[in-house]
This record gives sequence, structure tokens and C-alpha cells, in this order.
Amino acid sequence: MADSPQQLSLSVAERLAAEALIIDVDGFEGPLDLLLTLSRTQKVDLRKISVLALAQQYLAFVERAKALRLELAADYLVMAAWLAFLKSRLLLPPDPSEDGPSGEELAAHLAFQLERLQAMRDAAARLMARDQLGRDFFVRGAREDVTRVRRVRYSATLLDLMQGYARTRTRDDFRPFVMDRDSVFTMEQALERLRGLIGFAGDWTAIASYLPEGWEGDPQRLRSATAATFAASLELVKEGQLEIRQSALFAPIELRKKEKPR
Amino acid sequence: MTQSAPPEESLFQAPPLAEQERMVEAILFASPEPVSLREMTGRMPHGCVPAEALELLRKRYAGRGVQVMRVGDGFAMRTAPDLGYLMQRETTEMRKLSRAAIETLAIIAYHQPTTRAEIEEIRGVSVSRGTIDQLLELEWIKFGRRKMTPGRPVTFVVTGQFLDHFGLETVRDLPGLKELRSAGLLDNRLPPEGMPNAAGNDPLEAEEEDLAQSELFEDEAPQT
Amino acid sequence: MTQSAPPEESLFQAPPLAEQERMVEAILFASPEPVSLREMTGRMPHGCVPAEALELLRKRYAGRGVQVMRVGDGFAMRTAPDLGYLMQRETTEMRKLSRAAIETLAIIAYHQPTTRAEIEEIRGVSVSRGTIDQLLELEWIKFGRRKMTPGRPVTFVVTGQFLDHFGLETVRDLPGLKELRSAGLLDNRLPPEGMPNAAGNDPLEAEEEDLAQSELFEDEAPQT
Repeated sequence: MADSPQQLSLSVAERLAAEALIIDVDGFEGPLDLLLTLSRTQKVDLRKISVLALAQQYLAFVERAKALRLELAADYLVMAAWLAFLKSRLLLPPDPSEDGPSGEELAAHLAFQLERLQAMRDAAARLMARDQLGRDFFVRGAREDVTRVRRVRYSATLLDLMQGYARTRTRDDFRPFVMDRDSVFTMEQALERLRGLIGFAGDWTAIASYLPEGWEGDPQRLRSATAATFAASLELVKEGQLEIRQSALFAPIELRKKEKPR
Repeated sequence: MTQSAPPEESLFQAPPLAEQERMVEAILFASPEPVSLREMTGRMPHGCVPAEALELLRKRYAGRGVQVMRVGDGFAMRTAPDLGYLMQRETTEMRKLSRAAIETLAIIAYHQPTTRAEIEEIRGVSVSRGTIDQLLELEWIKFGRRKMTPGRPVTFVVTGQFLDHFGLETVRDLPGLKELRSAGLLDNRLPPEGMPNAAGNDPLEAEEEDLAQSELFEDEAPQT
Repeated sequence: MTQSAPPEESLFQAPPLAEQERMVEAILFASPEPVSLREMTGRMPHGCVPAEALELLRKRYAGRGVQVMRVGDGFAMRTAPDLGYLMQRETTEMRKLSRAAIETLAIIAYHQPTTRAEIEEIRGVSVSRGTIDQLLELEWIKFGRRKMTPGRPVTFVVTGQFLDHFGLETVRDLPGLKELRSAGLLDNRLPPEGMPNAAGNDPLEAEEEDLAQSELFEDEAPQT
């Protein structure tokens, strides 16, 4: 590969360092980290860094990586493209028709970024150099349990109180333990009904046909009526007035009047 | 482990006793278990005499909130036994009063003095012992005078704490049914019986109530 | 409901200051975590002024083997750092933090509250989820308030545990903070347009993070 004049100006040691950088490309934490490392070869205060020289170093680095057919991650290439652009801006006289930040502004920001990254690294190092808990200073070794006493406090507001009172005063009527009987068909009712009907039940008839009228619609009422009628029919079987059968599991239950033994 | 006076010992200057005391202090503090003198010696620089430092430390902590105690053949730092009560962290939990309790309380407030049977009649369900106990415990209700009716049942009245809690000066400040209604808290329906007003304007009850009331004010006076 | 200053309070004489100092001593001694003045007040008898007692206590422990340290808005007793060498036995093996994690932690500490995008801006690389997770797991960082910028990104701040671990009273005591600030290195200078942004701000990722965030925000509220 042909060294550019730029490279020729580098000392052998710097070139060796640059080679090492390329071999080590995986060790860098992104292009900014690489730039920071490159900037060290300038051996100056980061504030006095030559961004132009740095851009050239970086571009040379990328060129060499390409020559060595090293795969560089996309962000390194993006940075290279941008630095090439920055370089041209810094070298060419400013074009008044072009808006956007000037080359100097861009360079200043890059220098700021590098300085800031370096500052954060130093800060991190200083932080880690501090005395640390569990290494240099310690908490009390023995555990002393702080018992938790849980106190319950009850809260109620005046509004709660008034609503509570209003509730008690507007209840329909005071019926302790009164069930809503609207949809309950009692066994007494069923018995009465069945007694009246069995006289006509000469043949096996499904129990469903004995249900009272108007109880089939609402499932709750249907359930109640069916249960009551079934219970009543068992009662009548016991009394010897009815016969009951079910031909198969889940088949309809059928009733018929029991013939009086002659 | 047993470094019975190694010869180098004399080569090093042992740290001053005050420094040794600091060391013993730190070791005892950080160790989860009691530490024996022998172990201290092993951990401290050569030439240290932990027994002496420990004695200083014990004296230093005498009567403090933390004490150096002998535990088995070791030493440990412990909080002073008389301060054990500080080692409780109280957490206060706010809980809403149950609906039954609120209603019972409301009935007592509006109808006091009132008996359990009356509360049950108004609420339409029996009042559990727990509900009454809870309200008594909260000191929001207390026993009033017995009713002059057959069986002389006990009555309940609300307390000064109750008034405090609800920010009332007297139970008469409780809004009446009419106000509840206009506030939209009540259906536009008249209650089945009389007693439409806050402090139950039942003339029969009025006298008794006054009695209860004065009672209430008596022991309410000292607090506030 | 709000029983501010119950009347009984004034009836009790607050314990003498020396006794209060013992109490603070016992409380701090017993608690591995820093204890706030507020919690001390809650645990001590009525009328105690822990701040004053604490000041006495801090003076008493100055230069001792155990010290009273301020950590965030709490106080804790810790062994003196210069005696750490005596405590090899208690040393806890710490997982080595990666360089990325250390830098990320420093950036959060010095720039807090800071967003992931800002961390990435400073480091010039994207921050892996694992790095943040590791710091969260160590409880050295936590979620802060959302930034009032477009997208309302979540922020990270350091925790009390972080301060405790590094023996810092507050984040203001971070080494070199003042110098960094006056050098303008903590300013949030936005890059000029067109500059390559290291962190490809994947909108998908941002959304995912948002979800995680809303959960975390709830219990974050009380912290100030």
C-alpha cells in the first residue's frame, strides 16, 4: 500500500502505534474513543488539539484498515465520511451561500466532545479510586432486625358517615334476612300444583310439562320451578301416588299416576 | 495462628494505644460474630495488645447507646438493652372503615343515645359484636346511660374523639336528612319513620339525649 | 384524620439531650442502611430533636474507628476508611465492572438526571442494555423523572446506595464536580446538525424503554 505524504511525516514509533491501533480495532469503544486515542499522539492539551490533524489521522487509520481488509463497523465509516467533510470545510474558504455551522464550529464541537469524554473517564477513575463500602469501609457486621410494628389506622370522612347514614335511611324496607321470593317456586306450591294435576297423568309424561306457566323463561325461575316440582314429585312417590322413572342418564324424568292396587 | 511473640515484633513500633482502640472498635463493629482477643491479635498489626485497647473501649462505651459486651469467649458491640424499644419501625396503615362500621357509627351519631337493637332495626341486619368493639376501640363511641325501657339496655353515644375526627363541634352539626337530600346523598323519599333530623327530634328521646349529651361534654372538656 | 400534634405531646418532657444522643447512637448503630432524621424522629419519643443529638454524636465519633457519616438525606455508621486493611475478612467480593459500566456510571453521576441518548452522545457509542441493567441491579442508579423534551425520555440518577458505596454525602461531593462544571464540561451542548450521532436512536428501542419506565415510575415518586 502506498503511504500518503501525511503518513511519511509520522515517526516510526507513531506508525507502529497506528498499526497496533488497527490490530486492536475491536478494543475501541466506537469512533470517539478511537479519536481520543489518536489525539494522544498530538501530546497536547485537548483544548489545543488540532482537529484537522486529528481528522487526517483518523482518515489515514480508516484507509489502512481498508487496505488490510479489516471490517470496520459502520459507525467508524460514518465518522470517516463526516471527518472528510469537516476537513474540506476547514481547508476551503467558507462559502457564504452555504448555511449551517462553519467548519470551525464543527471542529470546536468535536474538540469539546473529546475533552468531555476524557473528563468523564478521569472522573470515573477518580470515583473508582475512592474508598468503597465493603472494601475500605464497612457497615456493621451483625444484623440487628428492626421489628416492624404495624399499626392500623382507620379513616373515615364526614362524607362517608353521611353517605352511610343516608344509605340506612333509604333502604327499601327493613327486611332482615328476607330473600327475594319473586323467582322462588316453593315445594309447597309445587306439591299443590302436582296434586291437582296427577289425576290426569295416566301415561308417562315428562316432568317438564308439569312446570307452572310463566316459569320457563327466566333461567333462575326455571331452575327453582324444576327443583321444586321434582322434589314435590318425589314426595308424592313416597306417598304412593306417583311413579317416577328416568330411562337413561340425563334422559327426561317422567311421571305417571300410580294405579291403586285393586 | 499462635504467634507467640515473634522476634520481629520488637522491631516494629506498636501503634499507640489510642490507635489500637480505634482498631478494636472497627473490628468489633464490622464483624458479624463476636471476636475473641486472639482473633483481634491476629488481625491487628504486630505488637498490639488488644486486651488493653478493649478495656479502654469498654469504658468509653459505658453508659452509651451502644455497648461492648462479652459474648462467650469473644466480644461484640450491641445496642444498649434499655433502648430496645427504639428498634421498632412503626408503619401506620390507613384503612377504610367497613361499611357496616360506618353505618353503625352514623346511626349512633344521628340517633344517640341508641341501643344495639335500635341500630339493628335501622340497618335491617344484626350488628356484629366486632363492629361495636371496633368503634369502641377507636374511641369513637362509648357506652351511654342505660335506657329506661324493659331490660334496661345499654346505649351508645359518640365521643369527643369522634367529634374531633370528623371536625364537628357537636353532634348537632351533623347535617340533617333534608340537607343530605339536597346534597344529593339521599333519595327524594321520606324516611319510613320520624326522626328526620340530625339529632333525632323525637320528643321522647330529647330529654334523654340531653342527658347523654351533657355527659358527653363533660369528659370532652379536658381534652382539646 | 389529621391529628397534627396531639395534645398529649406537650405533657411529656422530652428526654435530656444526652439521652437523645444515646438513642440516635443506638438507632444508627443498629441500622445497616442510612436513617433519615425523619425516621429517627418517628422512632424516638415525642419531643426529641434528633438533629441536635446527631450533631453531638458526630462530634463524639470524629476520629474514632467507627464514624457517623451523612449519606444523602440519611445518616449511617461506618468503619473509618483508613482501617479497611483490618477488615479483609469482611470484604465482599465485588464483580468487576466493565469500562463501559464505570463510564456510564460516572456520566450519570456527573450529568444527572441524564438520558440514555445523552450518555451515548458523550461516550460516542450506544449503551448496551446490559450495562444499564447491571447498574440498576447494583442499585447504584435508578430511573429519574422524565425529561420534558420531545418523546419525554426517561432519565437516570444515582441512588443513596451509590452515595453510601462511595462514601459521598451528596452528589455535590463528587470529586472534581466544580471544576468540570466551571470548565463547561457538564453542559449539555447539542452537536451541530449533521454530526454523526453515535447512538443510532432506534425508535423501537425508545418505545420499549418507555413501557418499562411507566412501571418503574410509580414507586419512584416519593424520592426527591
